[in-house]
Amino acid sequence: MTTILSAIALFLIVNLLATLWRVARGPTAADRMLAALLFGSTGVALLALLARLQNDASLIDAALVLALLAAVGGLAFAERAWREIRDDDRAA
Amino acid sequence: MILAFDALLALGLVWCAWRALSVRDLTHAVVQFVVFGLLLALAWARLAAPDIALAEAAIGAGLTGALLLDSLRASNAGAAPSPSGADIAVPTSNLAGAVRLAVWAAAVVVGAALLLAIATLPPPLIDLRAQVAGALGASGVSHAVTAVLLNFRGYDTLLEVVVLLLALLGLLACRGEHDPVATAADAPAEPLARALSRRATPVLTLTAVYVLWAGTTQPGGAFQAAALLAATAVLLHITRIVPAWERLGFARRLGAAAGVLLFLGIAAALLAEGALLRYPPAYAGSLILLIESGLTVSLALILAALFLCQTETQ
Amino acid sequence: MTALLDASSLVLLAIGALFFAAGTIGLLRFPDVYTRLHALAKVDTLGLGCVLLGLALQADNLAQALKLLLIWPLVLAASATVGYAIARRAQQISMRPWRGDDA
Amino acid sequence: MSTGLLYAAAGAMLFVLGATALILPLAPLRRVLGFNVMGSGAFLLLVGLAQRDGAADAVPQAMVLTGIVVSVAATALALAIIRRIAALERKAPADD
Repeated sequence: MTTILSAIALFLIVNLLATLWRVARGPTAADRMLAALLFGSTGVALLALLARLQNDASLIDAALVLALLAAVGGLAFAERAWREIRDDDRAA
Repeated sequence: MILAFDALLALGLVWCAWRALSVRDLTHAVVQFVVFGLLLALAWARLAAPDIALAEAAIGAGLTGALLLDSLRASNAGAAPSPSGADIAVPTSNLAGAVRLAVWAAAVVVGAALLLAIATLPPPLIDLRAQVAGALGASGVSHAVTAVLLNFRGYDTLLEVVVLLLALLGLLACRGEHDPVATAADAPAEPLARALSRRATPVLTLTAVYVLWAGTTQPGGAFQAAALLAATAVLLHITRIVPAWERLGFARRLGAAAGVLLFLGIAAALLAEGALLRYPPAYAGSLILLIESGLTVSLALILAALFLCQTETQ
Repeated sequence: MTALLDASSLVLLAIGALFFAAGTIGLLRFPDVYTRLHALAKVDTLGLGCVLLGLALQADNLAQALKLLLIWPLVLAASATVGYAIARRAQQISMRPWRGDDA
Repeated sequence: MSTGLLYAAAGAMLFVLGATALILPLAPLRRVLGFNVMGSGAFLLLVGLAQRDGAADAVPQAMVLTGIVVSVAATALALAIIRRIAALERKAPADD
């Protein structure tokens, strides 16, 4: 069981790192923010998975907190930060 | 398999930090930093530090990210960005280029030295874990991190809250007389978002109480609970249910200081008993819970004020 | 009984992971913000839901299982609201939806 | 290589990256990010090194917990200062 759970955790983190491509490419700020939101959901799943894997139930609390606050960043972005459409630069 | 997980996570951390510090666009940089915070919470989970993972989840997702995103409005406002909002400085002369090169060379040397030092570090001389485990029984709580925070090194925590109060004073001091606070007068908030934050508030508050209560026996405690409460205030503020704090009135100031005062009062009372912050074992558990409750209220107010008292730069 | 629980838990975890992958691919491949939002919603609803349900089946006690299952509706509400807010804001600042590759 | 050591190494690199961003002449907001990255690196280093033999250690964990809260307060203060500077610059744009 542990092996399978580790494999799923590994699979999810590969997913997570793949979304970094969208953060890097944009092109608009909203695209990057969507990737960050996906990061949040995957983070919740991973914390819950690690709770099982490491036998540490308090990580479920961390997942719960992350889930509760998932909206704050997204709403701060939509209500406060995102003002205009700009194709952000692609330069690294 | 889990080693591959750790390696990928560590690589992701370094990559996100590098991108956040090097990409040209500031919005991009901030989003990259928010992502970095989420990865960090996972790293703390892997390091068997659920207390920190909990705090990082609450602070990274609820406070730092929102603060930085909110500041972007200041940086991006107007067609011509102000000099302080201007983006990454491009080397304008050969000299500036040389300085950059020198700084980076120094960074590489320091980094290599640090890695070498880590690899060759001798084993520790003092075993703190055994000491903590040995004293845990008399600390009044069964969770080691809480025992360290509020009993073994209580004075550290006391002074740390004073530092937070100082940060709040500094923030209030650098508000100009005539700067309006963030009134968020522009577009009204989405009704759906308002409805969500109204319904989320009791759940968030309840979770904060649970996290505070849990702290005596398992990961949790005043810091995480306060971060949750402050994030609730931020959520309510973003959705324009709670207006910005134009001025920090007497009640809020008293609330922000109450935790320190309570902590100091108990410390002073214990001084009469013998030593600073050495709780009598019989009352230790109750005293710690009392201090933690006071700290939660004060820390939540301080952290919320750090967001809600920011001035509008529009 | 335990074997059955474990098996269904694994199936759910695998389905959840698949939805995560689908969402990630959607986020990477779809052409604009509106369509990418669509991909994101699948992850929050089905991906996370299946993973949490799968983990709840393996939980040590009922409280743990309920806590895991509590996370799901919270994320649902948050993701629906944030998705709506971002789409609305995109519309307000006149971001044009993708109409095909002719542009 | 233990988990603690791995994250300690990552923390060392984060520390160097953040410190470099703090030294270089960058936009103020970027320096705030650099400061935060530097702090996170120090925290990872602290806990990772203490746990390089694999077992959890409550003392550095407690210290880092307070450190995280202090660093968010420092970030808020820094952002307030940045906003103040921007406001002053808008009031007196002819000075430079």
